[in-house]
Amino acid sequence: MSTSKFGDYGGQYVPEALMPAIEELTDAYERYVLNNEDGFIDEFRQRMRDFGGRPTPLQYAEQLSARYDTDVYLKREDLLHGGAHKLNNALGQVLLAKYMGKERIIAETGAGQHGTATAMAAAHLDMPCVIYMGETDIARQRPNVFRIRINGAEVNPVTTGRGTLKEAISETMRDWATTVENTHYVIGSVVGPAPFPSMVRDFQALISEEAREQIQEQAGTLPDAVLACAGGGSNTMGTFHHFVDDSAVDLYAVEAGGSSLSVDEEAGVAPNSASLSTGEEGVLHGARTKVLQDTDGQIMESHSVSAGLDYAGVGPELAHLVDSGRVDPVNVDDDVALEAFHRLSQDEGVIPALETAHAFGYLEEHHDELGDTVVVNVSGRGDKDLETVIEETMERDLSIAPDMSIFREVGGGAL
Amino acid sequence: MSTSKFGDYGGQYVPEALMPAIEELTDAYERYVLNNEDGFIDEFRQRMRDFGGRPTPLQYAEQLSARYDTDVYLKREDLLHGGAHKLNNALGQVLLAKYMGKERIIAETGAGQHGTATAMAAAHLDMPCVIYMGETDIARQRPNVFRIRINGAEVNPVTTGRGTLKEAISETMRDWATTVENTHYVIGSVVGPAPFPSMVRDFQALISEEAREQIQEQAGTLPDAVLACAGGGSNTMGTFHHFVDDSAVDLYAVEAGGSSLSVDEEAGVAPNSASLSTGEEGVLHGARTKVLQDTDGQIMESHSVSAGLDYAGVGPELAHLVDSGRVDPVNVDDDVALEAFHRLSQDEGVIPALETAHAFGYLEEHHDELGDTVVVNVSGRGDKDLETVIEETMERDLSIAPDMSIFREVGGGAL
Amino acid sequence: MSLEASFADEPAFVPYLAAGDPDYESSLAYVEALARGGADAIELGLPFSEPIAEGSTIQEAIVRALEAGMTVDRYFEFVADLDVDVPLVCMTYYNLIYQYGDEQGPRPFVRKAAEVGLSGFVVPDLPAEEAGPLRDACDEFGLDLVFIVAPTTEGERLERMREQVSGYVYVQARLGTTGARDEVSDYTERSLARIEDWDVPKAVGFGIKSGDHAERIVSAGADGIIVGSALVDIVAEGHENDDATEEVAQRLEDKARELKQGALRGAGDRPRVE
Amino acid sequence: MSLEASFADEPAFVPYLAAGDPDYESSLAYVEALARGGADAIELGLPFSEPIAEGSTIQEAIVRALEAGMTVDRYFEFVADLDVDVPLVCMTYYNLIYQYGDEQGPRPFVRKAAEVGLSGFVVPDLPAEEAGPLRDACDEFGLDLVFIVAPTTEGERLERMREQVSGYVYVQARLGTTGARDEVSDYTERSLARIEDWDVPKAVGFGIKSGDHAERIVSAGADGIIVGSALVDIVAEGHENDDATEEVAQRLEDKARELKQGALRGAGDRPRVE
Ligand SMILES: Cc1ncc(COP(=O)(O)O)c(C=O)c1O
Ligand SMILES: Cc1ncc(COP(=O)(O)O)c(C=O)c1O
Repeated sequence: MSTSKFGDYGGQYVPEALMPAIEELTDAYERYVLNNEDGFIDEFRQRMRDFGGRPTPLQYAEQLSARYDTDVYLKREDLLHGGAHKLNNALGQVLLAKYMGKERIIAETGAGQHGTATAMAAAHLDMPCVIYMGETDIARQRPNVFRIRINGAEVNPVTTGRGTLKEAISETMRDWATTVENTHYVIGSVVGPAPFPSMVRDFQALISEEAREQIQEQAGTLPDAVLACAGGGSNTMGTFHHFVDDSAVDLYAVEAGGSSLSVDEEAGVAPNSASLSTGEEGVLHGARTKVLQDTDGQIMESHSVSAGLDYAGVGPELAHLVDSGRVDPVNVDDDVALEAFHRLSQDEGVIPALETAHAFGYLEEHHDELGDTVVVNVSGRGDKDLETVIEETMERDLSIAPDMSIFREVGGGAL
Repeated sequence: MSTSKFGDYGGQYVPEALMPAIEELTDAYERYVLNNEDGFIDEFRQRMRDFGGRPTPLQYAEQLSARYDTDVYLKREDLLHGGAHKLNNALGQVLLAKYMGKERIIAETGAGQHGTATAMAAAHLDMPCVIYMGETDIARQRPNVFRIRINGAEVNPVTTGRGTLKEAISETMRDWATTVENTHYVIGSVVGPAPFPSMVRDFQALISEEAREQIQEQAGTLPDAVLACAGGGSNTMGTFHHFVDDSAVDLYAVEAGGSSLSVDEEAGVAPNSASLSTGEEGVLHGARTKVLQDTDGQIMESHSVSAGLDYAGVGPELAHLVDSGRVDPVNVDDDVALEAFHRLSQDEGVIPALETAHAFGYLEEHHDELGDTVVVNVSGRGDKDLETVIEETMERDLSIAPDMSIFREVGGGAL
Repeated sequence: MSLEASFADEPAFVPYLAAGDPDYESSLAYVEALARGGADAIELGLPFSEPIAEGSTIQEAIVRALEAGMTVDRYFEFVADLDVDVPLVCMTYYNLIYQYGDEQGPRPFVRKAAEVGLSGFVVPDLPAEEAGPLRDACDEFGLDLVFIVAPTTEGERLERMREQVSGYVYVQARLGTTGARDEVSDYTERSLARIEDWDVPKAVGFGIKSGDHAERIVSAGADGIIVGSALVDIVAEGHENDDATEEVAQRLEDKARELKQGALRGAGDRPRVE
Repeated sequence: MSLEASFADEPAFVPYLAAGDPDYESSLAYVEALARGGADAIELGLPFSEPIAEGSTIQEAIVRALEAGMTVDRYFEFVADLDVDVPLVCMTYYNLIYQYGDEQGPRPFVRKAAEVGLSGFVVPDLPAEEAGPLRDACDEFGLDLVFIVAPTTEGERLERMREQVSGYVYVQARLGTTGARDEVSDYTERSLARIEDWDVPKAVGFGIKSGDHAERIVSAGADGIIVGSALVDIVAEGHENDDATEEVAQRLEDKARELKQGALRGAGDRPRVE
């Protein structure tokens, strides 16, 4: 099927019990999403406008532009309801589930952003919703767990393994295998079996649809480069999609370099999440793609200071665009991302998600190679990352970071 | 001066040292804001669009509309950059300060929302910024203090008195009295000496300017009622302003009824912040207005579950509109606000600020008196209130609240 | 002995264990105990880090085995070290098969599997649509490729499996993942009816716990039963309680016998097809 | 004795204390000590909950007085209880004046103030533009209304104050709020020059700490000095250290004498205007 493969990547490597659901979804995707049957896409766009806050602005970044002597534009997905691009996908899928007559929504979440977006979309569309989340992540992502529960969704703690995203995905697939008949699984990025990678990309492509128009209106030209951070790759594909055919526009997928690009085979740990830059072809979570794995093919534990990039795979379409030379896979390490976080906050008054900060870290390091006009996707806001950033910043003693001794002065807490 | 009084309310009750600054500001207000000199208003609107995310949507609330058999529309100021209407004012004033040639920004903050918005605006416009905040508030509003610091602004802890908003306002006025020549004081609501109440209203009036157009486009009619919560009254005046001349549109300012409308004269405490409903004419922070005070004229300590409504005064124009019968002053207590918080989160997938929740509490209790079409301003998002809501909800054992035992199950924290 | 032959004379009992759970030596003993207990073929799990088709019982067995050092190479040694007389089926996920050796694709893995004496494969995340290369390699080295038919598998998909399946067909008795359940699922008979005319043996799995349960499944028409979680539970319990390996092995052997006897009873209840 | 008369013969020393700080009885003793030390008039603060024009020193004095139970009624009692021979000026914020009594506006407060023997008012948050009603009431009951001239006060605003001021004019020596500072502000001479031809006495305040400091201010042309924070500091320290009231009173008296002497020395340095 045309929407299921990207070169050799993609496919549907799932247990047989899920295949009918996948086929049903493929059919629904083609009818509603691709052919706007029953006005699905119209309703999706209208809800993204009224409930989600689209279009998001494309903002000229004055301080950064001056700093780099390059026109830098920010695509402000951080202003979307929920605080990240995640809602584009979550709302699209929950609405599709409604059109398909499903009665229940399940989703996995790691850092909690996708869980939050899905819970919001499900509340908005009045669908019961269960979010699977590793117990380790539950303990360290309290605010997002609160938000999910407050939106009325269940949080199902996953206690197997290390209790993080990988286990949560597996657990959600298990639920789905048992409940396929009435349940839709809202996957959180452009990963998983077909048609998820294409479908999630289409929902996220609102980003580049708007950005491409906005930049031409504001700058009078297409950009020389477009940057987006890449975890699973949904904000990335969403930001790139409508520029893919503009061959003069360079596309940079900025991955998490973590603390190092090297790998500890023995421990099964990659201290990064740079699947595009360093991963090998493999099969993970239903798709063939680039994967962080050991020589046996066991999936590595990935690492990044930003929880949302911390994933050992990546969307198959992105892997294909990298192999075909259309997308440049690049990465920056934790330190550079943290510095970029502070820089954007102080210079532009926009506190980015730590995921997003990676794209700005790359901008800082390579601005002179990017051309005259650059668009960077601000995939989310950083409110969720404040505690992490403070901790990680203090450990590193970064000079750019604001001093937090205010809390010592007033004796109000641990810092 | 025409912009300085609203009936008997308003005026400029400030120390002599501030009068020249107030006169300079009045002049700048008339030139730049009222007469768009040097294109000030054009630049303000453009920045509110590109940086702030305006226009914000007017969303038809399906579940609430069904529940109340009334068309309920949400004006989504929670989607504004920073998460509340506060940026309209903060950006307007910081930009004005720039036009005035000021080199430094100061502001007070209580819950931290106005401090955050001001810090963001100051970072965006590259102005040094100092936020005064009581030390008690610093300790209980950690995330907002983080945000302010991360945006590069100083936080100046106020240790006098009880270390809350009142003291922070006084302290900021003191700083201003010392530094008037190069400093602008960005006051956080439609309060303070003229021209602040008019100026802040004009910046916030973007809300009703948009909402009035949007409701006519979407509902084909003006609303029967417009609701907004009222602390100082800036989101209130912003939401009402362009409807004031539409005499068929009822305007409801929903105040915090706290735990009770009665007053403990002895302790100097009003367990509410319902200045419009129960306050008496008095002079506070530079203006004559309705004030919570004892018979001597000492200002009461106000109380509300929502920190942002917790203020003993209110904007003089709003006091005047109440006296003249144009605005209905109403209130709901803490319990009703908390329930409304959960209802909007679960039914619409919009987690409101606790301040905002008061307006929805009134809607729940009086929907059958409000007519067929109602606009409610969602003044901010509730991310900042999660911990408070959980605590207050557990104390009250509200049946509408989601159960948070998830944290007990995984043993991840205090709850 | 070929896989299909295991089903020839009487209903086959096909147990599953994860190789190396909870450690290499004990695991050898456990698998051998199952053979003694009457296994006609054994599905031997090669642990993969993301076992998306497994329920929590088997998932945890896989975690134990990985933590105890199981790798692909050790797995092949394990198979070579095993002293059993029944066909062994490698149950694993496609990525491990795909990555093995220098050559792209599944061929090196299958060659090696043939070398160490494995008889076939079950690969739960490899749908018939993607199975071509593995099928070809199996043909080249004379191994079987088992497919799982779910309660929801129908039409064209069923056809594609029928074309490729060999050894036996794994009939999933209910929706969901592996894991022992109390109720017999309603789907068994319907699923069996749907593939009635296939000429491979039909083994039913997912959720079989007891001899009685096995009896009912076989009397419903299955040519064999596949039992995983109920056996893994015994391994897990023994591990938790620090029980001696021989004791646990004995329990497994007893359980195997119970299940095999149940299957045999079930066969008595119905006319044999041949 | 009228306020203006206090400045007649020699440079006046006008101290400030918050009434009731840290408690009613001690505060009476402290105010009386200032009179003994040479005060020519006394600014007696009536504590208001939002003292926006005060620095932290006086703000904290106000908090102490309020916590010790000071109210408007107690303040009037306090004035009546005081055994001093110099004019007393009520320094407070407009809301307390405005709220007093049943009648709207400042009249009841002024009447009562006249009754208990106060001589005038300083109201830091009442600009000349809003002062009409209070000025009228003061005229009616024969009290003075002091205005504060800031370093930044000019032109039309200066004129409006000149029209309304009586008793003395309070010349704010520097920008900002009350509070003791080390440096003499640059603004004193310029501010005095600006109001040279006013016919009320000019008292300079904000930041005067010592006799030497007082001397310099007077030699720069002031008719009197106003000292607040430096005295409140003595009260605060005594309160913190739990010192006996008499001891603290003695310190205040000594400080008052030092300041008055400084002012007198300053007058010797320059030709008297009359
Ligand atoms: C703000 C933000 N950006 C980026 C990502 C990475 O996901 P993706 O690569 O699918 O956009 C996440 C994931 O949580 C996120 O929260
Ligand atoms: C979300 C929100 N709404 C309302 C208010 C109350 O302020 P105002 O009455 O000035 O709109 C605040 C103040 O912090 C706020 O944060």
